[in-house]
Amino acid sequence: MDDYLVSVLSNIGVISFVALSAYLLLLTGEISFGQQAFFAIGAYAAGMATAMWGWPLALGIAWGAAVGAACAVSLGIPTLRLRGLQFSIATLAFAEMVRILFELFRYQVDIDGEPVGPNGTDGFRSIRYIFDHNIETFDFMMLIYTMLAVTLAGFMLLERSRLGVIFRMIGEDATLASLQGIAVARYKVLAAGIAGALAAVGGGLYAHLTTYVEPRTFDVMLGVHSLAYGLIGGLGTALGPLLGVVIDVGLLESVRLFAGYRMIIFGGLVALLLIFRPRGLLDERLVNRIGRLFRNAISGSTRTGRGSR
Amino acid sequence: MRTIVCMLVAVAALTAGYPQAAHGQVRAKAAVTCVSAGQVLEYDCTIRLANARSGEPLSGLTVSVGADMPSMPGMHNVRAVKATEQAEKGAYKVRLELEMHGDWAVQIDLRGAVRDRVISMLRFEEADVTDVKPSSGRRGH
Amino acid sequence: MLDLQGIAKHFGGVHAVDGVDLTVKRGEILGLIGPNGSGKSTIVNLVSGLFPLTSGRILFEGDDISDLPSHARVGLGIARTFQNIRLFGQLSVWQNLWVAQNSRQQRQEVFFKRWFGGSAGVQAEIERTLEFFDLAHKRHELAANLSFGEQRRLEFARAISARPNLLLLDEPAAGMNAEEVDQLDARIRKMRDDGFTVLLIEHHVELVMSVADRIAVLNFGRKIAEGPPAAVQDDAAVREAYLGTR
Amino acid sequence: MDLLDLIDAAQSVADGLLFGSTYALLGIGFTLIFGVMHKINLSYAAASIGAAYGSLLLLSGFTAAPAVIVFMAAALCGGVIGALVYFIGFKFIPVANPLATLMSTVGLLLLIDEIIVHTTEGVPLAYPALYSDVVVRLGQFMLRGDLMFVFVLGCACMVLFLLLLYRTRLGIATRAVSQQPIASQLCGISILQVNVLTFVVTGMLGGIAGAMSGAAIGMLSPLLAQPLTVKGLIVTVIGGLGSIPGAIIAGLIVGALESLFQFLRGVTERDLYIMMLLFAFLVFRPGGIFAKAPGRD
Repeated sequence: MDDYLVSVLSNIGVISFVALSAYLLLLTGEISFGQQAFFAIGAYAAGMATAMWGWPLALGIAWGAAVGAACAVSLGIPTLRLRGLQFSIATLAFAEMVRILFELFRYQVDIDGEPVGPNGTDGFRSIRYIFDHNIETFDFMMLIYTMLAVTLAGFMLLERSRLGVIFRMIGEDATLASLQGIAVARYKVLAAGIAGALAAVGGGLYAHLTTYVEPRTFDVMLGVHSLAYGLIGGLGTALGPLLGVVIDVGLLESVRLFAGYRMIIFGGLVALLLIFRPRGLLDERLVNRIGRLFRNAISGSTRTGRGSR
Repeated sequence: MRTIVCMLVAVAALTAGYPQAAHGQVRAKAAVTCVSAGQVLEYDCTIRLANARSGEPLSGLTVSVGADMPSMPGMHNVRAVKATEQAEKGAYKVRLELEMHGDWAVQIDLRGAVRDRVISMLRFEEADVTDVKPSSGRRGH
Repeated sequence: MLDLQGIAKHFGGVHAVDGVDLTVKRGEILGLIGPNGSGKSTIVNLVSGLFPLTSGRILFEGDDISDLPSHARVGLGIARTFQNIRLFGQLSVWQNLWVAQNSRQQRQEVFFKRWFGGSAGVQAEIERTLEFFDLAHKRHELAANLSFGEQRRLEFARAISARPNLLLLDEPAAGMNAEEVDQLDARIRKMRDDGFTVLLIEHHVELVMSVADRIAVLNFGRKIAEGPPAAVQDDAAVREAYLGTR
Repeated sequence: MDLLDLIDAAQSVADGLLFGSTYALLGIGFTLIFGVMHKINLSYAAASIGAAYGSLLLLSGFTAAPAVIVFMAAALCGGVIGALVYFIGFKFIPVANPLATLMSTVGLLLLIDEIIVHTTEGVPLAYPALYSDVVVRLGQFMLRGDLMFVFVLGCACMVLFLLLLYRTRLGIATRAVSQQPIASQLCGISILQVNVLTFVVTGMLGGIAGAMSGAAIGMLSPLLAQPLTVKGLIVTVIGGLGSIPGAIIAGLIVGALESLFQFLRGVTERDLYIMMLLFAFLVFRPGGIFAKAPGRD
């Protein structure tokens, strides 16, 4: 496989995690401009674990996810009681705080005669796990996609479960949900925690993919993009944000259809798409309609099956 | 509780099957100098590769050079270009076509006798290219 | 069963509810009527916990629930409907009913059944409710795609699904035609026979007079009359509130 | 801390206060749009910078246009961009979906920013600074002429704007729409007209703010859009969403504090403390400095 294709596909895979993370919060009706903070936390935590402490990759990423989830929960508890817009701005403030803290964060150890570790605005270089362990970029891409597939399967399960229904209820009308006996605050914190862990997994993978991270990688634009993916792709299913990522990173950026004008197209696309499909391309109605087609096909075939008996 | 146990088992299984670090591997370092190639946003870069520990030049490698903007992760992923080896030992030359001025992470992938990736942070401006100095804040007010 | 003791709710200078005592007995249908702005809906909102009381106490089965959050009150068995329909439009009819099923019985289900699809008992109960409200054929439809009448029935069905001890109906007949009101009348009677306790808030006086066991009348946030329908109908204060001073 | 340090600190507070008038103007813009539409227009600061760029474009034919003309051109461009933003990002988007408008304005933010990057190739442009050679000295203490000019201009704009809002028919209509949209429609106020005019007026205000920040910093860069958006949001939140006097005072406070933090702790930590201030306000006092008692619903 072409190196370039591998790198683009790896990017799509990694960004998908942040997009899914923002999507999960969108389901519960919260617009977070701060998911990039957990992406950053995951990247630094996982990078430190493998590059500085010599942990294995899986453990490093799991550790990153745990730290991300813990931070997300502790952010969620004071902020999730805020009303929509205020929550968005609070997450924005938090994410900027995290980014600036990483700009101030210096902690290096000596490995093989070279200082390794986060170094303020210079970032965190030589997270060389995949080179030290001779993992091919293609194999790493497969790892990313395996984890993405697991995550997607989790989302599919979530959509069919009571928890998914509860998230959607809270997203549509939190007051009404609480009048169905749902402890809204608890579920929102749960969603924030899962979303934080997801973004952190993406960050851990990203750090090992590029071998370096620096604080400005995690500025507001990353969070804004990840929100936009869900809105372009649609809020009806977890495939929506993935579609958004593919449209943006895959089509607009990599195919170079519009060369350097990609961001203009992207911005315009977001603005215009929302006029015609406010809940994205794959919205609930479309998903419901497709689901009905499937059901009809299945029930149709069983009916004919019965008839022939 | 059951979920936690399952997760621990999964993590343990994943860690067990992991490759061990191949120590004593050659690590590369690179010195990159770029000059404008006449056209706007086109730059000629010379890369001098050396063994990070012994400092002796690394020649005979397949070198491909890509670039990414750290401020927009995964967004401006410039297609990697093959660098051509020069007469000077350990020196490679490449022409980069970027999309905008600003800070780029030049990503040098080595294949062959040494497999490694070296990142070099450069600020590409209209007139010249400079190393990104440590802790250079990009904002005033 | 439900005991309101001198409850009051002030919004700034507006005394929406101003010291009301009211008791709903187990198994009865209590009708609550009054002119526009008399505080009926505010009482429902206070009982379901949408906003805190200014003063007074709310007792449910003898326990003070004044400070409980609304989801906990649902857990105790207080369910309600809304004057203007509120449904989860992006969820299917079935999903709307499924999560509303939050009774103690469901909490005892095993983990997997509880979170994925529900046990046979739960499914059967949802089917029964769907049949009762004539919604079975719309099971997989998104609630937003239903007609107005169907949405009203779904809202009602959802409130029933919680198997509430006390059901608060906030103007269920609003926007209904005569035929639909008759159906509603029949359903409310059926529910009383099934052992539900109902607090019915209604504008449609005929409906209230027909189904309620007792009626309380509010005006300007205060209770001005209470008693059997016939007695209330003849009450001078009530006539004055509705018709103005003669 | 000895006297010299104290004077330096006071100096930086004064500088910040003067520059804070820019934030105050941005805050007013955010607030007014929030008041009328109940939505945040995230593209506002980018549009302001865009307007400042636009003024350079408009005047590119003339060499050394006088300052007044530059600012008027910026206001003009701001008004035009404001109207465009309304039609693209607000007019046709369902009112019931607050998320959609938020994202559409983010889309516009990206759009405007990227158009600037493309037309200028990301190179910062010099912006005419005014009265930069004037310095008022009071012993050790001095006031920079360009910042004073910015401050005076900012105050003049605010006064004009408040007069417009409280003394003209348009202003009364705007306030009516923000408080009682349906009732004001019944009184014969055209919501479309009021909305468009609100965006034009706030756009002009933004254009001036953009030109002011360009003049105070001495250059324009597309990189300004993002920090200015964040500052505008901070000012709007700290001022209490929807309160115009709150926005003005918060703008000045944020400007002063920012400058003081920078003096005491450096650029990087300055932003950290500002963000912490915003976060603390949101968590402990979400209603802003002039929080009102919660009303009905």
